[in-house]
This record gives sequence, structure tokens and C-alpha cells, in this order.
Amino acid sequence: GDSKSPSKRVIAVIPKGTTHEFWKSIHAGALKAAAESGVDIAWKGPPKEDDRDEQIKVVEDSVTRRVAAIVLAPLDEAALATPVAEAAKDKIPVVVIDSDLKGDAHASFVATDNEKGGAMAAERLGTLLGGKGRVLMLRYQVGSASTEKRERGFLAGIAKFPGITMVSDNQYAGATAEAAYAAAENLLQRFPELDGIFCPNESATFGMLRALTSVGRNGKVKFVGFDASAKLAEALKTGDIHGLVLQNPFRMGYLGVKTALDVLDGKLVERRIDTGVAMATPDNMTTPDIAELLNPKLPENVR
Amino acid sequence: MSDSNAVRLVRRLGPFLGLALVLVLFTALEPDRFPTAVNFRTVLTQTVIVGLGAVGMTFVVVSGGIDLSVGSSIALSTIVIARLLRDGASPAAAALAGVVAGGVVGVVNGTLITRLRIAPFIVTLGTLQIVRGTAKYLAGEQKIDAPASWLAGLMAKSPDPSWLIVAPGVWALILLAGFLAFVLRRSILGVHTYAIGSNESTAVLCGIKVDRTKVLIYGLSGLMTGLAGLMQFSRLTVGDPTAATGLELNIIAAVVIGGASLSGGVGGIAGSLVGALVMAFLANGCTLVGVPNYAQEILVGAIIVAVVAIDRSKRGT
Amino acid sequence: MSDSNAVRLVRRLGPFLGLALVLVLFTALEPDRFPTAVNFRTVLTQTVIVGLGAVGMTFVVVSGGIDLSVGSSIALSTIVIARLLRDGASPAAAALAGVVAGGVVGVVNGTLITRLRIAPFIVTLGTLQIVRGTAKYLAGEQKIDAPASWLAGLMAKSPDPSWLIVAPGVWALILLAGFLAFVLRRSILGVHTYAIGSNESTAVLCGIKVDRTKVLIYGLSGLMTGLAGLMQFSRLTVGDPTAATGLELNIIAAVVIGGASLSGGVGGIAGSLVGALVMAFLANGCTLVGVPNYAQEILVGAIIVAVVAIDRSKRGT
Amino acid sequence: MEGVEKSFGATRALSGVSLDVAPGDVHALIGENGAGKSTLMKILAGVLTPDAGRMSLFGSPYRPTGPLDARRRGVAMIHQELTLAPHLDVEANLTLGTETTTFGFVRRAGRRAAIRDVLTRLRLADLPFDTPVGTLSTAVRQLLEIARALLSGARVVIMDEPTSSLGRRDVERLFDIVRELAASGCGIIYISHFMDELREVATRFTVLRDGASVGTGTLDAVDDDALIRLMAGGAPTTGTRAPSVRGTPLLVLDGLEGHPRPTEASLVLHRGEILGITGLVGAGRTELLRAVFGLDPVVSGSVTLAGIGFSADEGPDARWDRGMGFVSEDRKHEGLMLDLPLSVNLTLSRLEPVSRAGFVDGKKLDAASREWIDRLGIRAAGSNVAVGSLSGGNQQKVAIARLLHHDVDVLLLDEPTRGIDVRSKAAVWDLLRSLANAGRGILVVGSHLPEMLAHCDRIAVMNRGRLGEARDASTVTAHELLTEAVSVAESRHE
Ligand SMILES: Nc1ncnc2c1ncn2[C@@H]1O[C@H](COP(=O)(O)OP(=O)(O)OP(=O)(O)O)[C@@H](O)[C@H]1O
Ligand SMILES: Nc1ncnc2c1ncn2[C@@H]1O[C@H](COP(=O)(O)OP(=O)(O)OP(=O)(O)O)[C@@H](O)[C@H]1O
Ligand SMILES: [Mg+2]
Ligand SMILES: [Mg+2]
Repeated sequence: GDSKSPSKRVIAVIPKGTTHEFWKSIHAGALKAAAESGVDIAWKGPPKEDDRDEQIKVVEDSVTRRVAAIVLAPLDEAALATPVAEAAKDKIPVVVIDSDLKGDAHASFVATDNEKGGAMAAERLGTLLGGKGRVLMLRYQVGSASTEKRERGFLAGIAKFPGITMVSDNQYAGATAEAAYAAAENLLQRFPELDGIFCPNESATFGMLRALTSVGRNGKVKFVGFDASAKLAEALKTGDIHGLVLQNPFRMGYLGVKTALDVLDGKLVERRIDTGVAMATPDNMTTPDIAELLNPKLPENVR
Repeated sequence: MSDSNAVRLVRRLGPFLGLALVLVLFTALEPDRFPTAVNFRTVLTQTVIVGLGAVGMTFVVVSGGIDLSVGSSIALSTIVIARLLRDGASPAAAALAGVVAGGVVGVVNGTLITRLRIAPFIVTLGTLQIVRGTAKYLAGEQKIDAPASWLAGLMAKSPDPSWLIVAPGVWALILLAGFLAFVLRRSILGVHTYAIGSNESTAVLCGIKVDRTKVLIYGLSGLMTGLAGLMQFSRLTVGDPTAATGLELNIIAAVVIGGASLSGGVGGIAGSLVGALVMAFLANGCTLVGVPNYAQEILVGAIIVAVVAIDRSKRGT
Repeated sequence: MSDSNAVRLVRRLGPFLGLALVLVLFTALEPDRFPTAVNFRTVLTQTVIVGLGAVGMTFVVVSGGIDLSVGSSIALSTIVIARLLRDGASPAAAALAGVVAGGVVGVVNGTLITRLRIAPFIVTLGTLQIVRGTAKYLAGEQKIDAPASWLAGLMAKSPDPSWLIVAPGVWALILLAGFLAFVLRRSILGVHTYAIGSNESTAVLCGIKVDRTKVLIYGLSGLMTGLAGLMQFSRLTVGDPTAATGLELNIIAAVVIGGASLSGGVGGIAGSLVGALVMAFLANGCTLVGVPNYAQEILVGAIIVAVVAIDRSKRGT
Repeated sequence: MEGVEKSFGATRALSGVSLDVAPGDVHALIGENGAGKSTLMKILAGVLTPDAGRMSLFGSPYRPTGPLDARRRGVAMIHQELTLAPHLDVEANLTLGTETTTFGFVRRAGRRAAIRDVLTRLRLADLPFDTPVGTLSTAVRQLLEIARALLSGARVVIMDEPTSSLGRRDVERLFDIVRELAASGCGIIYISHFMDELREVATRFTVLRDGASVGTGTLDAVDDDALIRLMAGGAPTTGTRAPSVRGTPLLVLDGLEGHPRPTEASLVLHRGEILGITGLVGAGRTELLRAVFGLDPVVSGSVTLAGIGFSADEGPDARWDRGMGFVSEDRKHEGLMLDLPLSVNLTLSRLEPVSRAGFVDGKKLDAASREWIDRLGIRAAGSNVAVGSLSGGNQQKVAIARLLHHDVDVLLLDEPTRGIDVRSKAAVWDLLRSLANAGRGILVVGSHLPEMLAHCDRIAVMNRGRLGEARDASTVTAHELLTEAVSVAESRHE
């Protein structure tokens, strides 16, 4: 989605990676905003997925390319601060989406409240379990800020249920779904009697779902995950997953670009824009709002 | 080069002793949960992907080569299968296409290596990226959802006809490994594989069609990678362009722990399988015992060095 | 092995021609934005980490070895620096400790390789995991935030005394590469490095202290990796236990594109630096032109194969 | 073969060679190092393709597409460099490329009788078929190489210096086989630098000089001098033995024992003398030198240089430091760095004189190497060419020159004249003699008795790891030495 006509302004939108439904939705939102405002989107993530230094390079290269503004989902709240400050010094406004950034060089932060998302998951799981039971959390990756916030929010929230014990919270799913799957299998082996599970992102949730299904414990253990994909939506329908914390990536992309355009037009923008989180459950998943978040319809040019 | 028969025996047994050690250790630490039928069934299923890759890689390593592109190639296979299923192909046809896609990557590797006369490490360092990029392109840079099919059952820990006991994928690994072990030891392709790895110029002087044999070896290994891709798809039930990133190092580690020499001429299928099992049991045991991930990482690294050190201590390389 | 002088000249020039091609191509595609001072300054800064790694790796590769642990080692360095800064050490002391940490990993690699007589690929495949695990352990499995210090200025594209023109890190790379190029070509250590890579048993026979030299080589390369870790820290301003995952393959690719042979005895610092520049300009150009990631990945892979193929076309390996 | 030409890049290896061999003929191919003998034969055996020229075999045009094609059409070659796959066993090596198969699987049983028969002819009857070749000695491997050629049932057999690592008894065995083959109508091309060997086995000859055939005829009709003049294009230099002036003891071995060989070795090498060690191949002479030089561990006994012993943890570097140098018999794997420049190869053990403050000085390096290139008559395009591009003989000279550059007191030389042409051989011996006269001590391992008798001051025999007493070369006879070498050493291949 990178059609160039020299007269149009270009806004660089830099996700954390490119191969994920979540980022596809952000891309779609960004494209919608761009189409409404007559600007172009330069969509470019780090070539090596989840590599901080690679993302810094993309920001730097966008600056030398002289884009009008940058919308960035920083892989690291500290590491990306320097290149963003340099961009700001070069009069290129930066709007941060998805994960927060240190410093005040960026114009605005448009994102989900991750800690709140984690707390919502804890609330849902605690309620489902009636306030007691053995619960496991499979972490995502070492050093990933947004999922760490969700994990923190979840642990804080679950602590409010004195009857619930955390049996394990020190295992990591790793970067790929297969790694998550194998880790989950081994964890389930280790804890034959579990009541609840939380996973803080899509790939960990998916790996856990596969592991639960493969040992026939799907549906029997209360399971709350994070983010959406077609498979997870289906599992929600069949009752294998009991809750999915949903962000609104389309809105994030849309508002990210819109906010950047506002800054360019000299308008005053809010420092923090919350794009909201919602809890999808088997019961509410057919309501229009949740259904749209679960199965976002992406325009053809994103695919 | 001082190979008495006793030393050769130790070399052959080395990996097996390593496996026995891991099994005994975790049985002692977790007597209730580790040595159970269901846990072993789980670990065997987890071994299938690396195992299939390692069986193919054994041919490559024995011939004195290496293949860094297998991780990318597995991802490509899952994408090919998922796309075909999504577009309405029959599961069997999609599975076949996925396996063939792996074979094609292998043949391309072999052809580049022999035609351009570039070291396998470099060629496959290049195709590692080319194939990953192609997978992402074919996937439209996202995971591809595929309609449910019997392919998912290939890696089911409780297999459908329950008399199978273990997943069909495990049987595929066992049968193929057995057959290919025989091929490597006894077939003309196998003898030539050892000859090329042992002394390539001799192989040329003896009239072995070295280039053709190499293309065959990489092609065969590619088919095994494609099969590993099929099993990966069966486990995930989606096509994932970022699947198996870095898995090549695990596969090579399995082959090396299994006693193969990266300078060629030495190695065997049984050893490589045991190498794959050692790593799978280690990861499984560490999680059961609750060892943190960083410790597990350190342990795996130490074991690679230690097993090979013990194995090599009486030899030279 | 048939090296006429003309062929050797082409080999030397090969990587430079590749770089020229990349420069010309992107200048043609983006005449306004690519060939600008600020863009070149950016790319030079982006080359520093891989460049420093490649300079050290050149010694290792010329000696017939390989080091897969450099990516992990860079991460370890950033952690060591960040922890010390957090605990109140002076920036200079923390930087030094980070560089030394890399050196220690190198010496450990060299010692394991020479004492246990295991192939470098295997030893460093093990330490790749051991060092990464150690970094995670030291980091408490999370990023380590460090107080701001002048270390961040090492990789600032607009350097502080502005007469420097480029970042201090770029100067460090240029000066060290120049010095070490001279060391590799002309010093006794350098000649011994070539000798070991060319024929190790002959080197032993000639009285070269091969083991000691190898430990020196890996140690030196480790120091360069540590320096790369310092630069990585300077760019990230945090200690990151997952930094530089897989970067070893980029570094090896740079060395190989630069004309070194993985079987040892052939290679040079200048070539390796050019290899690093080729890859950096390629990534930069692709972003400027707006090439999607998958296409960039395919392109990088194809270039690795193509450059080496052209380079080798008149030789043998 | 007619008008055959071949160039490697800028090097013109063959410039119009003609050669014909009749059935039943043993044809000697003679020439100095680098004359192009091996290249010519590789063309005949299908390893290389000629740039120009015609070949015919049994009257029909012959243009092999590769080594296998050549072998199928009845041409087999025993290469100068050993070409076995060390990890494969004896049987797999012998049948490599010509395996019989069913559905792609190797049928081993079929060829066993034939293999056993061939091995018996080579006196390797009890060699187990499943021994990995890498564990066998050089001599056995050389015999296996010959066995492979015999097994292919070739009508034309090319032998490129087949005796270079064979002992006297194996050589005689080989000659019997050569004669048998000739009698059965095979044509044999035999390359060697030993005139006496050639006369013993060959009938006709062709001389190559600088890639061209310069003479052909019957060996009986010419004397050695004439042949050497043909090869060299000038008069031969003959080394005459000057009387030795034996000085003080330099190197003393006392009850040296290695693993597994030597079992017992004691000797005293004096300044000014050339001490020869001979014996059957496999007696452990190489291992003696390796133990002395610190390359193999010493089990017991001592090595003393100029009155000071070496400790167990001192390696080759300590030997070089104290003035001892070694030239290995295995030049390719343990002697030269084939892709590095000649100059580096020559000076590697002692870079200090050509460097300043730890950095090598290019000018000094060039000057130092040029000196030895000139003095030893090394044929090379310059000091900067890769050593691998030199012919075998010239490579050997570089290996010896390293010791001269290092200026060592004690020279350990393992088969120093193996594979060197007659003129260079004389030059090497002259050189060794002048070094001895300058007060050096020289320990030479050699198999060719006439040569050893002609040039050594004293000769000791090694027999199954035990070193006999050194005897004055002017009084001992070849027969006595041979008797000592073979005594009680009846079954060598146990
Ligand atoms: N692969 C090669 N590349 C370049 N030059 C070569 C190659 N092989 C042989 N030569 C050159 O061709 C010439 C003939 O070499 P060849 O090996 O045929 O000599 P030779 O008569 O067998 O000598 P020797 O008695 O030492 O074995 C030499 O000058 C050698 O340097
Ligand atoms: N027929 C044989 N079978 C097995 N091992 C053998 C045989 N002959 C020799 N060896 C072993 O090979 C080693 C030495 O062999 P090598 O041929 O190098 O001896 P050498 O006396 O140095 O001969 P040369 O002077 O030709 O090098 C010894 O360990 C010896 O036991
Ligand atoms: Mg020759
Ligand atoms: Mg010997």
C-alpha cells in the first residue's frame, strides 16, 4: 500500500512487525484515515520481526526520507526514544501507538490501556472460578513491555481474589506459536489439576489453546486470552476459550494517523488517547461491537 | 584418526548414554510426572518436527554440507498447505504440495551449491532469507487460516484409531527414519554420500557423479523438511510465515549431538534421532521441574558442548 | 587454488563492485533522498554494530573458525553495561566492563575449542545458548533501564563536537578497522592467523603455538563483539537480553560477501567492512524506495548468493 | 596420444606431447618435476580435458568424458596423491563408483571373491574388508590404490610414482604384478624418479621436458647420463661425497619410546654428520621423528639437544627455538600451506628476521625468500605465488628451504627426496652435505638404499619400532641393511 504521487504528503506508519493480524488491522485503520485526508501511507516494519535495532533503523531511514510525520508502535519504550527525539528535532512529528515511549518528544500516545486489559482478564477469570482455584499464567517474551504490563495488571487483579493461587508465572511462551505450543504442553503435563489460565497475547493464547485441545482439557479449564484471530474467535464460540481481551487496532491505526495529521495542521492534540479494551465472552461475541473487533473486515489493499 | 573398535563403539553409544542420563535425571527429579506414558507420548510428538528435519539433515551433514534454510522451508510448507486448503484443495493434495515445496527448496539449494560452486553454508544462508521472504509474500504477510481437515490429526497425541498408540506423525518419523537409515548405510546413494563427505576429490576421481548426488541429497533432505512443514502445519492448523524461525540451529544441534561430524563422512540417522530426543526431553523435563527458561537455555548449550566433548575426547575432531 | 594475479584482483574488487552497484541503483531510484550527506551519515551509523562484529569475525573466519555466539555476546554486553550504570558505576567503567565481557566470552570460546578439540561451529552453537541464557539471568529476564549518560552520544548521528561529522562510533569502527586490517595483513599474529586457517597441522609443525593463537583470535574477536555491544547499548540506551538475536548470521554474511572463505586462509578486513556496508545500504535503500519487507528479505538473500558466486566464479571454492 | 596441449590459466603445462604405448609394453614416463607427467596422465585417465590434441585407444578415437568413462573403457590410474575416502571401509573404497546394485542398494557379496583375489596378489590377504581406510598406514593405502586399479580389469594402467611410499619388499611385489599385467597384454605407463626402478621394470621410455616430449626409445639403448641430459637439457650434476668431519654430539636420543612406536630408540647425532635411518615402511621411522620433534607424545626416554633435554610439555615451538627443524613426508597435509604465498611458507617458522616490532616487512620477506628460490633453483613465478601452484618437487624444495631460512642446527628430514627429480635430488643432497660441513647435524629417514648409502655418513635400521645401531655407510652393504630390516619382521600386516 505504497502508491506514490509526489504531491501527496507521506505518513510513515511503523509497526512492531508485519506478519500479524493485529498489525494488519492497524494498517487498515491507517489507510482509512489516509484515504479520508488525501495523504499516503508508507507502511514499513522492522525486517527482522521484533528486533529493536532494526526498528530504530526504519525510523532513521524514514527521517532521512523526509516523511511528513511518523506513526510508531515502539518495540521498546527507551530504545526508540532517541531516534524519535531526533525526528522531532528534524521537525517530523511522531505519534506513538500501541506501546508507550519514554520522553516527551512524541506528540501523542494512542493506545490500549494494557494494564487495564490485564486487570480485566483477572476479573473475568476470578469471576468464572468463583474466586478460588489454581491459576497459571504463561508469559510471552522476555523484555516485551506491553505484554509485561498486561501480566502485571493480571497479577495485581488476581491478587484481589484471596482464594486463587498462582501455580506458575515464570514460564515464557517464546516468539513463535510452536514454541508456545510446546511450552504449554509441558506446563499442562506439570499441572494436571488446573482451574484457570491466562495468556497475554495472541501467539501464546493460540499455543495454549492447541495444547489444551490436544490433551482434551479444552473447555474444562477456564481460559482467558488476549487479542483476536479467526481461530481464537472460533474457540470462543465453541467454549474452549472463556474470555478474550480485545484491543481495537483498527481504531489505533486510524486515530494514530488522524492525530499525526492534526499535529501537522497545527491543532492541539491530547497527550494520551485511549482506544479502549473490551472483553469478548461466548455470550457477547455476536453483538455488533464485539463481532467487529473479533473479525475485523480488512480492505483488499491490506492483504 | 586413531579409531580402535572400542572407541568407535563409544562414539556410537555416546548419544544414547546422553539420552539415558537425561531420562534418569528427570525420572529422579519428577518420578510422578516425567516417566509417564502420556508424557512420553507428548515428548515424542514434540520431537517429530526436529526429528524429521534431522533425518534429512544427516544426509546433508554426512556429505560434508550444511543447510541453514530448513527453518524457512518449514514455514514455506505450512503456507503452501494452508493456502491450498483455503482455496479448496483436498487435504491430501495440499499435504503433498507442502512436502514437494520443501523438496523444491532442497533441489534449488543443491543446484546452486553444485553449479555455482559456493559453500553450502553461504548458499543456504542466502536461501534462508529468500525462502522466508517468499513464504511471507505467499502468505500476504500474515497467518493463513485453513479449514479444519484430517491433517490436524497427524500430530494428535491421542491418535484417532487408538491402536496407533502414538500420533501418526510419530509413526511417520519412525518408519522413515528406519528406511532412510538403511538407505544411508546400504544404498548406493548412501555410500556415495559418505564418500563425498569423506573425500570429495576421491569421489570425483572414482567417477561418482558428485554434483548429481549432491542435488539428490539436498532434494531428499528438502522432502524431509517439507514433511516437517506438514507436521508443523498439523500442529498449528494454520500457515505461519514466521514459524520455525531459527529452528535450523536446533536441527543441526540434534545431528551434531547424535555424533555426526560437520566436516563430513561421519554420522548416522539413529544418532541424529537420539540427539533430537535429548533436546526434547530436556525442554520437557525442565518445564516439569519448573526450571526457569534462562537456565534451560544454559543447560541445552552446555549439553551440546559436553556431549560432543565426551564423544570426541578419544578422537581428534 | 589457481590464483593468477588478475583473478586475485577481481576477488579483491568483487565486494567493492557490489557496493558500487547498490549505490548506483538506489541513487538512480531515489536521486533526491538516497545520496545525501545526512542519509549516508545515518547508514554509516547503522553499519557500526555489524561492522565491528565483522572486523572481529574476519580474524576468526580467516583462521578457519566461526563464531555463532556473537549475537548473544552483544546482548550480554548491553546487560553488563546497563547493570553497572544502574548500580552507580561511571559510564567509562561500565563501557569497559561491557567490552571486557565480550572478550571473556571470546576467550572462553577459544579455550573450549582448543582444549576440548571441538569444531568451532559446535562450541559456539553451545555458547550461543549459554551466553544468551546468562544474559537473561543477569537481566532478571527483563530489560534493564540505565540512567542517561554520555554513552548514548557514541552513536548519535549528529555528534556532539560537530566537527566530528559522523558519530564517534563510526570513527571507532574506521580507526579500529584500519589498525586491525594492518594487524591481519602484516603482523606476526595476522600471518599466523592465515597459516592456521590455511593448514593447521602445518602451522603446528612450524612451531606456531596454535592453541594460544586461537585463544588470542577468539579473544580479540570477543573484544570487538563487546565493543559492538557497547554501541548497541548506546543505540538502545537499555540493556536488552534479547538484543541482536540472529545477528551472527548478518555478521557472517558480511564477512563472506567481503570475500572471506569459510574454509579458512582467505579474507580481509576491508572486504568484510564493505560487506557490512552493502547490507546496510540495501536495507536503507529498500526503506527509502518503499520496498516491502518480504521483497527486501529475498533481495538480501539473493545478493549474498550472487556476490559470492561472481566472486568465486573464477576460482574453485 | 598426439599433440596434446593443456594450460592452467597462465601456466602452460603441456605444449604438444605425443606418446604411444603398445599392449604388453611397460612404458616409462620420465621428466623433471613440473615437466607435466601427472598432467598428461590425468588427461589420459579422463580427469582433465585437453585443450588440444588427439587420443586413440585400441585403434579407435578416445575422448573420455570423465574418470568413470575412462575406467569403463579400460584406463585406470594410480594417482600420485592418495585418493581414498578415509571414513569408508576397504571394500567400499575398492568398489567406489563401480558398485553393483539391486534397486539402488549395494550388493556387496558379488565382488568379494574378486576383491579377495586382488588383495591376495598384493599380499594383503588377511586385511578385513570392513576396516576403515583412515586407520591404515600409508603403505597399505598405497597398495589399496593399486588394488583398485587391478580390480577394474583395466587394459591400460597408469602408475604415477606408485612406489613413493612403498618399502623394498612391496616394491618387488608390485614389479611382479606389473610384469604379470604386461604379460597378459596390458599397456602400462610407469612414472618414477628412480632410474634403477625404471630399468628393472620398463622397456620403452618417453622423456618430457617443460611440457613437451623430447625423446622416446628403448631403455636398454641409453644410459642414465643420456636420459638425464634429455630431461634437463644439459649435463647432470653429480654429487660426490666429501669426507665427513664429525664434531661434538648434538642430538642424543636415549631409550626413546613413543606410542605405539618407536619401542626403543637410542642414537647420537654429531655435528657435521648425516645420519640415515632406513627400514621397512611401517617400521615407525616417521613416528620416531615425530616423537623427537614433540609432535607425538613421548612415553619414556629422553631427547637431548646440545646437552639440554626437552621436557614433556615442550612442543615443536620449543624445538624450533632451540634450533631443530623438521620436514614431514606428508607435504600436502603437514608441510605446506598450499594457498598461501611461497614467501610465507618459507619463513613461517621464523618471521622475526623479516619483521619489525611484531609486523612483517614486505621487502625483507621478499628478499629472504628470493635468496632461497635462487639458491635452491625453485621454479616459481615469484615469491608471492601460492605454493600449491608449484610442481611436487618444487614444493618439496620450499619445505626444505624453511629449515635453511630458520638456520637450524639439527635437521630432521622424513623422505626428503621423495618425488623429486634426479637433478633436484642431487641438489638436495649437495645442500645437505654443505650444511653438514658447516657444522649442522642431519637426521634423514629414507627408503631407497642406494641413495642412502651414497650420501649418509652412518646408517641405522629401524625394525618394528626398534632402532638398531648406526653403522658406517662406507663399510656396510645394502644387503646387510636389508637383512637387518626384514629380520623377524615376517608378518607385517598382522
Ligand atoms: N591444477 C593446476 N593448476 C595450475 N597449475 C598446475 C596444476 N596442475 C599442474 N600445474 C602445473 O603444471 C605443470 C606440470 O605439473 P605436473 O604435476 O604434471 O608435473 P609432474 O611432471 O607430474 O611433476 P612431479 O614429478 O613433481 O610430480 C607444473 O608447472 C605445475 O605447476
Ligand atoms: N600393515 C599395517 N597395518 C596397520 N598398521 C600399520 C601397518 N604398517 C604400518 N602400520 C602402522 O603405521 C605407523 C607407521 O607407518 P609409516 O608408514 O608412517 O611408518 P614409517 O616407518 O615411518 O614409514 P615411512 O618411512 O614410509 O614413513 C605405525 O604405527 C605402524 O604400526
Ligand atoms: Mg607428478
Ligand atoms: Mg613414514
